[in-house]
Amino acid sequence: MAKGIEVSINEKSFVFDALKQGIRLDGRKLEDFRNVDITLGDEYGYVDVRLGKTRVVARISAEISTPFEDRPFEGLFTVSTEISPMASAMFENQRQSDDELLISRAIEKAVRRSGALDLESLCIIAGSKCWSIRADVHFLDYDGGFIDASCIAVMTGLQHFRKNDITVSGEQIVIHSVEEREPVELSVLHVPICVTFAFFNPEGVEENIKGESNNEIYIVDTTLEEDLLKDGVLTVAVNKNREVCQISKAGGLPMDALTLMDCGRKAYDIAVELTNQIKKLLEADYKRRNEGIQYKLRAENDRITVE
Amino acid sequence: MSEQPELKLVDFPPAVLARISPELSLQRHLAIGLRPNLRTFEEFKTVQINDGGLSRYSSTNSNNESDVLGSSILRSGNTTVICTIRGGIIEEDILGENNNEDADAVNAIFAKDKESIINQENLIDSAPIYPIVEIERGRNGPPTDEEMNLSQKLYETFLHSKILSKSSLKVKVGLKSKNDKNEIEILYNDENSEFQLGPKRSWNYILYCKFKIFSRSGPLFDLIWISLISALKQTKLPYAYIDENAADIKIPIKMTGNFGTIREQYAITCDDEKFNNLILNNEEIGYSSNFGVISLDKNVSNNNEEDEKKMEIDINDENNDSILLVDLEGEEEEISCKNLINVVVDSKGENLKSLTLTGNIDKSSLQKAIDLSKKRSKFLINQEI
Amino acid sequence: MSTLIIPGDSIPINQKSEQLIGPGLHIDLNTKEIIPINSGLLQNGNKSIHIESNSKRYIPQTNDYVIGTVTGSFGDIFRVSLSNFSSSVSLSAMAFPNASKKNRPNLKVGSLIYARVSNADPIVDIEIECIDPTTGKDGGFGLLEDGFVFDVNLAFARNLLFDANHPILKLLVQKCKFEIAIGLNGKIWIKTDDLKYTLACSKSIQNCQSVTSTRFKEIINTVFKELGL
Amino acid sequence: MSTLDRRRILGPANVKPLIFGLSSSQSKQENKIEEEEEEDINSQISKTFIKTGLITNANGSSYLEYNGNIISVSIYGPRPVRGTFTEKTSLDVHLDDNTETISDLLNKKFCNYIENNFTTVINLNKYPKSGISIFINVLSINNFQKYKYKLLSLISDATTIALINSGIEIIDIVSSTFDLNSNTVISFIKSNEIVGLLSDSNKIYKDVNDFNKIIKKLGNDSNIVKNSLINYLMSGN
Amino acid sequence: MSIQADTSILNRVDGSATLKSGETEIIVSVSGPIEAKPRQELPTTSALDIIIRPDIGISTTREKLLEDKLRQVLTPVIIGILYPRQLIQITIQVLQSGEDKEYTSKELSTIINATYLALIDSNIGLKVSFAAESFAISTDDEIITAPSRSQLKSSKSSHIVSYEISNGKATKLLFSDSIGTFSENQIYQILDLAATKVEETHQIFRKTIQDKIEKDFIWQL
Repeated sequence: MAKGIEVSINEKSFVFDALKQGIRLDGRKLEDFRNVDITLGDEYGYVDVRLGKTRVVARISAEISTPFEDRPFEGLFTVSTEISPMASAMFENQRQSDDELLISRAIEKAVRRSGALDLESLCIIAGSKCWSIRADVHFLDYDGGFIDASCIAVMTGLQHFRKNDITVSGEQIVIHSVEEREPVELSVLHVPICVTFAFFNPEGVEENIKGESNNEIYIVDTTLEEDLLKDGVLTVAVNKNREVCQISKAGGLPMDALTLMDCGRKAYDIAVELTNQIKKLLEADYKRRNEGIQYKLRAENDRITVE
Repeated sequence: MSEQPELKLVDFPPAVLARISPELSLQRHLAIGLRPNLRTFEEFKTVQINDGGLSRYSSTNSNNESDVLGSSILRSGNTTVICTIRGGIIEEDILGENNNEDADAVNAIFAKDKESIINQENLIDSAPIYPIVEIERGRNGPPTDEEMNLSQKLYETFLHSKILSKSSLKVKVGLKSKNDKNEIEILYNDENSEFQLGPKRSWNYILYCKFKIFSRSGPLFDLIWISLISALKQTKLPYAYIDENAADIKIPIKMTGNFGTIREQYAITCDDEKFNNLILNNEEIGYSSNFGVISLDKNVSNNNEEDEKKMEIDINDENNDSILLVDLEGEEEEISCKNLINVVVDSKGENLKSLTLTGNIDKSSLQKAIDLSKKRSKFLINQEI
Repeated sequence: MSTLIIPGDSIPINQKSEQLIGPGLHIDLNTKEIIPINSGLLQNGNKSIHIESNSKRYIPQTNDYVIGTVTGSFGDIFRVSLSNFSSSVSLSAMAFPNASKKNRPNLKVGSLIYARVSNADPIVDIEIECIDPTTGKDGGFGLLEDGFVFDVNLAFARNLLFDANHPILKLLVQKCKFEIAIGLNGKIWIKTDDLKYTLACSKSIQNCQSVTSTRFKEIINTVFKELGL
Repeated sequence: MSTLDRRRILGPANVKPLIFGLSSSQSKQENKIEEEEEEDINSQISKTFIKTGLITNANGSSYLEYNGNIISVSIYGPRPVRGTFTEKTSLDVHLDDNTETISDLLNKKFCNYIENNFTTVINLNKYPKSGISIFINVLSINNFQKYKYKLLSLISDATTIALINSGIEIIDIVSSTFDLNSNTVISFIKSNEIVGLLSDSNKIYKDVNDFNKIIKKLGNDSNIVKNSLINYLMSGN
Repeated sequence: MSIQADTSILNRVDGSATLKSGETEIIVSVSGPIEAKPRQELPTTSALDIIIRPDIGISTTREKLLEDKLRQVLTPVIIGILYPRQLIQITIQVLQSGEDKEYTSKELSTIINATYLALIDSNIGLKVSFAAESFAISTDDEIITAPSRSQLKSSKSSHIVSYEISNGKATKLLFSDSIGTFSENQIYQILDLAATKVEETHQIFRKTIQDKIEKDFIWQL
């Protein structure tokens, strides 16, 4: 699979033996999601997510553009997920590998097609002017979990981002600078969170299909080492309203349906926890910024009073 | 085996040596005060340029259906550069800062907070051109790195030179309508001041330039820059008009519970005959020159002792064993010269527009290079190409 | 005494005595000057001078002990990867003790081997061998079975290999019995009787890279405790 | 956004191309004169300007100018082809239209025509494991709608000269001629052997004789073209 | 102006560094020497693969030209003959460009500096140290060192200068690029000023490298 990375027989059997005993190399339990460390930038829509050693930065930006002809009432939303060799030399520049394709599809499905961003709210003048929102995901360091990390980064970024306020007058648009008017947030309808599971079959494929033992193992949020050895993968995107936004298991090890249901429930628990973490973080950031503004306004401009 | 293998000296003809050891070949040439292309160290290649007759406005062009607005064909040595300028029209976003009624009303509220823009020389008023450079090399495929870098360097240098102002590219839109006698006529603003088209819309020309290069023999930026300037000087912008019947239509639409109107996209037609010259900011126009700085390999020159005297005449610099080569050409010079200077000097020779120094360039070489570029810029201006 | 040296700095060369020039120093082909090409600590001894620096990418040098993974075989040659994304090196099937046309070593793709770099000229294919050239015996080289392999920084690996009385190894011996192979390519193989102990040992070694030697004991104890040992 | 081209500077989106209004009466008159001239092959030849070997990094090249049409053809090869072994030379033709008037479809058609013309003429067996590339650059076109096949005949002639300039062995000179009324281009070798023919006439011919007449006329013209090409080449230019 | 630098921040590559210099923030990774693809391989020296990615949007010819300029800086500095037929892959991610798309001087100077630190971190052989600085000339002919986004926007010209650094002193010019409208004298002034400015910057980097080495060999203490 990953070109250039060699996994020895020794490592493989060691990892499998450990999993059978319920041990993971980084000391986690099988169902543990790694700690997520989210940092917000000074700039709106700049989010730095660390998931263990994995690191992803998302930048949200907005510009005024023309809507698609067949969708005059909707703004544009693009997610760009190009992986450079910075994350690992296994990724080639500007040549999308299968892994990369899978990652960008999963993010596309979870974030864009689930309607997390209200596109109609981005319309300015029907058919001629709209906001075009762009999420650039930069993959800096790879230790598995790119789908989950970038989903967190994009969704946090969308909620954190503020676009310039505008005034529409007839056919003209006045864009107000940040100093002039408080920028406005995007209308985010719900927050899908991706959770990826990996399946292992220490007994061999035959045992998996014919046997009765059901000895397959599933683990949450794999590291790269685990990722290279997995036999199957499942990604679930779910929001805290218990709505599943996508569920994809592209081939791989056949799994018991009940196990998949179990994964769904696990994903929900993790999603709730992460949603709350993001919410708290955004609230703290809002508070910090507002304190700054109040101070600034009081000092410089006494004509505006702040509630 | 007792016999010692004998070492034999092999002689290579100059053309072969140039390929297998370009550095040595160049040093041998320089040691006798000559360059492989037979020019002296500080001699520029001559440049011949004409409008090529590719533009619809060219007097020598029998083809007036072409959509080329300006062109030039340049020959320098074996190299040919063909430059064609084309246009497009884009509707300008009228943002609040523009002066007109609607915006004024909005702006009035915020006017106090707005810092006024004093500087007219701002980059924001400079218009870009969009270049595509194609160097014929007998292969098909996506643009090479050199083509991409040349395009981008040209784009940046042009934009920052402020040779073309955005205001020069404004389309003064006329209106085509039937007059009282039921004849079709086109009204333009400058002829009939009464006429005014919906104040809310405004259009600009966009200029594209395409370069086709044959027989590349050295760095190309200088040549494409000269051919661009020459082509722009020839460039004319047509008058343009809107058909009255199509003016300001709004089409109501309804979709999934939304109501709204979509603005008609006007079809703008260019006048077949009437045109204006493209106005350039002549004082900003400059010309580009390139130099290589190379140090003489003393081992090579010592081998040719009989030529020593000749060399001393050519290199009259006091201390220096590094020499300035003007207008690099040929594989030997391009491979061997690691220290490069590229200068664009404006027409008066007062200011520089662009300067790129690669490698260890000493001040005296730089001074000399800038001096030579100024002289050359003046020369090219006087040549009125 | 060691001082920080970075590229561009002058090197205090002892003109009187002959010194061997070691890693991190390079003789400029044009100026014939000895220049530092890496950042690190200058080790200026009587007989040799070099810069001690750390890195992650292994560049093979003759006589280095390395751990590699077999990636394929072509005829009598095995291809072995010493580090991810680096050019693979060759291991002849004949470079084993008692090897003959009939007695080929049993190596599969993914097998782990401990070997010595026998030829490291960067212009040709780099070769390794699983034989001690002085004795013709295995000398500890060969197939590494079971156990676990993990990566450490190159400077740390050098330190572990060359110091037989390394405090970390001494501390680990007190915890359990283990077999260890240390490759200068930053790979360490370790094997104990129990999976948990193997994991604990490898974690201990990895974690000790980023602490002062005074804390080795504390780190090792924590790791073993976390695994319930 | 698949339309994005990160290798070229394309400028803003939403730009409309320039569309010029109808031609004025003046140019129509000129066209008439042209049409008359179109009948007279000798006067055409006298107005044609040819030069060879201008492009130094190609193995052969030609430059042809006639009545507002400017064509440059460069030949690269025979040069080694990587990978598969081929017994014969592979020939490929590329047409780059600097005027942006030739549609992609016609571009392909033109390339095919030239390729077919010259595969029959070039001694392909002489250069195994090699490839010859013909790069055609159309720099200026006069009244493409009406004279598109005239342009093709000029391209064909320019290619012949470029090939001769490159020293690649060819069986005979290909000379091409054009008939306006039937909108036909025919390429001949030897005495009146047809190697290529393209006709886009709207007319329906009453009988075969009609078409035979055209072939005969173009055949005669082509001999004149051929002779003048030979004359040019003999003049040592 | 504030400079924050850090090295060895990424796990999967051989060398890495972040550099925040005023409004501009860059992260650089270096992998190498690694196996080159056959089309990249050079017989006697190492191939340099340079990738620059913008903070917003996909990379275009703008980044391509920046890559070319960086290559001009690095080619004479990296001792390629140590790694024949190998590849050195340098990936640069702009996190915050700190300037409008029409300008590149701030990005390029920060990229050069961050790449220096990443190369040091990767232990790839360098002939000499180097550093870069950006400048602008304001409309009233004042030379501004490390201009802000708005200063750059209202400037007449923008410049970037990079020097080789030996024993803490700027010695030879490596690369310089200027664009806009400026006089011959101003360029000499900037070249002189740049020499002192890059020496100041280098002092900070020396400290960064010192910290790195201490961290690398912490287990010796």
